[in-house]
Amino acid sequence: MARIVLGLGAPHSPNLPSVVANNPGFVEAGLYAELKNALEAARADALVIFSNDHFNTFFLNNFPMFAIGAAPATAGPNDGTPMPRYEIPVAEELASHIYSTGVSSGFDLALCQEFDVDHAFAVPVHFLCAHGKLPILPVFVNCFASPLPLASRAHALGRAIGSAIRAHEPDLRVAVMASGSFSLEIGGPAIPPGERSGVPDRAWVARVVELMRARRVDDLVTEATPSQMARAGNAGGELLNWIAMLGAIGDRAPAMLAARPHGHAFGVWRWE
Amino acid sequence: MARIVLGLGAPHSPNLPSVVANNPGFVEAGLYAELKNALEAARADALVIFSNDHFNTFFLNNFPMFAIGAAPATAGPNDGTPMPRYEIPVAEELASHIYSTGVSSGFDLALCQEFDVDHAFAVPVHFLCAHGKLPILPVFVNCFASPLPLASRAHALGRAIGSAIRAHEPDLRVAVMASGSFSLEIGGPAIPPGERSGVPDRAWVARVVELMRARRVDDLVTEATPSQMARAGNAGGELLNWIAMLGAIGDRAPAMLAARPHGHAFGVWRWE
Amino acid sequence: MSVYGVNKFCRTALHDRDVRAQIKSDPAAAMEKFPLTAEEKELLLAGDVAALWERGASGFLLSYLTRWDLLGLTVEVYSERMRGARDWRFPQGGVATSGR
Amino acid sequence: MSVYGVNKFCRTALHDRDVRAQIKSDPAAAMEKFPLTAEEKELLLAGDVAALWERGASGFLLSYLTRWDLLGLTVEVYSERMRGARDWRFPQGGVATSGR
Ligand SMILES: [Fe+3]
Ligand SMILES: [Fe+3]
Repeated sequence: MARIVLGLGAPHSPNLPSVVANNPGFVEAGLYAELKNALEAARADALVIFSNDHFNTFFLNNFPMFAIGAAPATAGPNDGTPMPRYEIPVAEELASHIYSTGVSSGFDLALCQEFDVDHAFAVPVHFLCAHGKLPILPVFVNCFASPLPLASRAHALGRAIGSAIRAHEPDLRVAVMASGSFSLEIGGPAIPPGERSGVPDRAWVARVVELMRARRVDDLVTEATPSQMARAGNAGGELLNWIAMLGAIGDRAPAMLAARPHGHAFGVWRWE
Repeated sequence: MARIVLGLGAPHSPNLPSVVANNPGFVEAGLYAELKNALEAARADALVIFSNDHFNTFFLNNFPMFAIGAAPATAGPNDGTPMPRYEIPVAEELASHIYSTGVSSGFDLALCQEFDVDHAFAVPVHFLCAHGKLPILPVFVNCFASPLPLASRAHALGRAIGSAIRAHEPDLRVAVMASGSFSLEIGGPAIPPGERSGVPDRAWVARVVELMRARRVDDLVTEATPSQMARAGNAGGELLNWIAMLGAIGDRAPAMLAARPHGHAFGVWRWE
Repeated sequence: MSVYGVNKFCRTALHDRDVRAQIKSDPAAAMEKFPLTAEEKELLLAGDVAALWERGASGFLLSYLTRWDLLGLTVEVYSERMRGARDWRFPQGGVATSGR
Repeated sequence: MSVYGVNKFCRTALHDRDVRAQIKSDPAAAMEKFPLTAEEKELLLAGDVAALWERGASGFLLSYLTRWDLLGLTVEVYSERMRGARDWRFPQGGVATSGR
C-alpha cells in the first residue's frame, strides 16, 4: 500500500525564481534548498501539490472549487512568469484513484485530463524537482474566486485524499505539499502606497505559524473564517492549501516552520 | 421569501423538437404541452433546471461534478441539435445566491459566469419557455464523465438548493425541473442491432416510476447505485437530475408521471 | 494521453467543421492534432470502436463518428462492431485513463 | 455581463498579446470584444480601478494592467487610486455579479 512520507509547505511567489537566480544567497533560496533536501531524503515516488490557480488554467466561465489533475503530464508556467518552462510528469494513476475515491466519498471534484499550470505549481517544481523525474499530482483549491471553500471543507478534502493515498495498492512513497501565502493583498485596496502588493495582516501570519507549531490544526480551521482570510488579503485564502495538506498528513508537528516577512512561510513535516 | 411552486421532469432527446414539428400529434408533444400548462399556471418567476452537459459546454480538461450557471443570459443549443437557437435569460441573482449558499453548505460547486448550453437545456426551453421571458437557472450535474456523483450526493445537492431558494429574500415563485433519461445507451455495447441507441433496462424504468409515485425517494436513492445506473445504460446516470430535483421540492407525490417506451418519463409535481 | 485523446478526437469531430472535413479527406493527418498513441490511431483508422471502448473510450463520444459516416462508421457498421465488445456487462466507473 | 466582463478583459490582457497591443493602441476598440456595460467601459478608459473594484471586479486581475502600464495605470497611479476605494474593510465573499 502507498503511504505518505513527508509534508512540505512553501510559497510560490512568481518573482522567486529570478530573485534567487540573481541572489543565490537569498534566504528563500536556502529554505527551498532545505525542502528539496527533505524531499530527496524521503525518496518520494510522487509529490501531491495542493495549490491554487490564479485565473490562468481556469477562468470564471468554469471555475472549479476543487480539481484533480489526472493526465500523463502537464507543463508550465502558462502565465508569463519569468522562469524556465517545464514539462512535468503527472502521477496519473494515483490521481485517478484519488479522484474516484474522492467522488465516492462525497467530494464534488472537477476532473482535468489535459491542463497546464501557472506559477502556483511551476515555482515549487522549479525549486524542488526541476529534474523532471518526480511525478507531481496537482490538487487545485479555489483560493481566489469568491466565495472560497470553507476551511473545514478544505481540511476534509485533505483528509479524504490522505485516506485515498493510504488505500492505493501500489507500494508508493508519497510526499504532500502545500503552496501559498498566509497574508497577501495583490492589487486590492489594502496594498501599501506605491506598491502592487503587500502583507495586510502580519499578526495572522504569526498566529497561523503558532497554531501549526502547536499542532492545533482544529483551532486553525476554526479561526480561518472567510472574514479572517479576507482580512489577510485577497490572496489570504491560499492558507486553504496548507489546511488541506495538514488534513492529508494528519495531526503532526512541523520539524521546521519558518515564517518570512512576505506573508508566507516554509515548512517541513517529517516523521520517519 | 422565495418559494418553490412546482416540480417538473421531462426528457431532452435531441430529436424531439424536429419529431414534434413534423408530427404535432405525437404523444411527447402532448406531454410537453401538459408541462407547459402546469408551468404557466404556476406563474413562476424562474425555472431551475437540473440537467447534464454531454461534453459540449464542458470537456474532460475541466469537467465539473456540479456547476451553477450564474450569468445574465445563456444560449443554445451549442451541439448542432436540429432545432431553433435560443437566447435564454438566466436568473443570475438567484443563481449567485444558490452558488454562495451551496458553497457555504459544503458543496464543491463550479461557477460558470459565461457559458452556452447543449440540447439538455435547449430542448426543455424549446417546449416550455421558447418565448424567452422566463429566466432559467442551469444546474449542471455530471451524468456522463465516470465516476458520477453518488445518488445520495445529488439528492443532498437538491435539498441544499431547495433550502437556498427558500432562504432567498425576494418574493419569487420558483419552478424546479429535472431533465434526462432513466435508461438509455448511446453508442455503447448495449445498443440494439442496427441502432445507435437503445433502452437496456426497462424494468429499472418501471421501478423508478413506481418509487416516485409511492414517494419512496429514499429507496430510489438507495437503489440508484453506480452499478444499477450503469446497467441502465451510459446515459442512465441522467436519473441523477431527477433525484436532485426531488431533493429540492421535498417529499411529494407526482400529480402526473408518465413513462414512455424510450427509457424516459414526463412528470408534474404540484401542491397548490 | 490515451483514451482522453480518443474522446477529444470524437468531440472535436462534432464541434469543429474543419477537423471533421479533414477526418473525411485525410484521417491520418487529422489524427496528428490529437494526443493519440500509435495503437489508438490504428484502431481509429480501422474503425475498431469495440477495441477503443474496451480501452476506456466513451461509446457516447465514439458514436458521434456515425453522424457523418467518418472512418467508415455507418450506424449499421458501428452497431455491429460495438456490440462485439467484450466484458462489458455493467462497467462501473473509475476514471478512464491510459491505465484502464 | 458586468464585472465578469471586466475580469475577462484584464485576464485576456495577460494571456493574449494581440488584445494587449490593441489595448495600448486603441483601448476603446479593444473593449468592444468584451461584455462590458457602458459604465464599465468609461471606468476602464478612465483607469478608475477603485470604482471597478467597488462594483465587484477583482483587484488581483485589475492589477495585471500595471504590468504594461495599460490605460495609464503605472504601479504608482494604480496604487494611489485603488487605495482610495471606499467601504473595503474585510469584504467577504458572495459571487461578484452585475448585482453586487
Ligand atoms: Fe498565489
Ligand atoms: Fe441526455
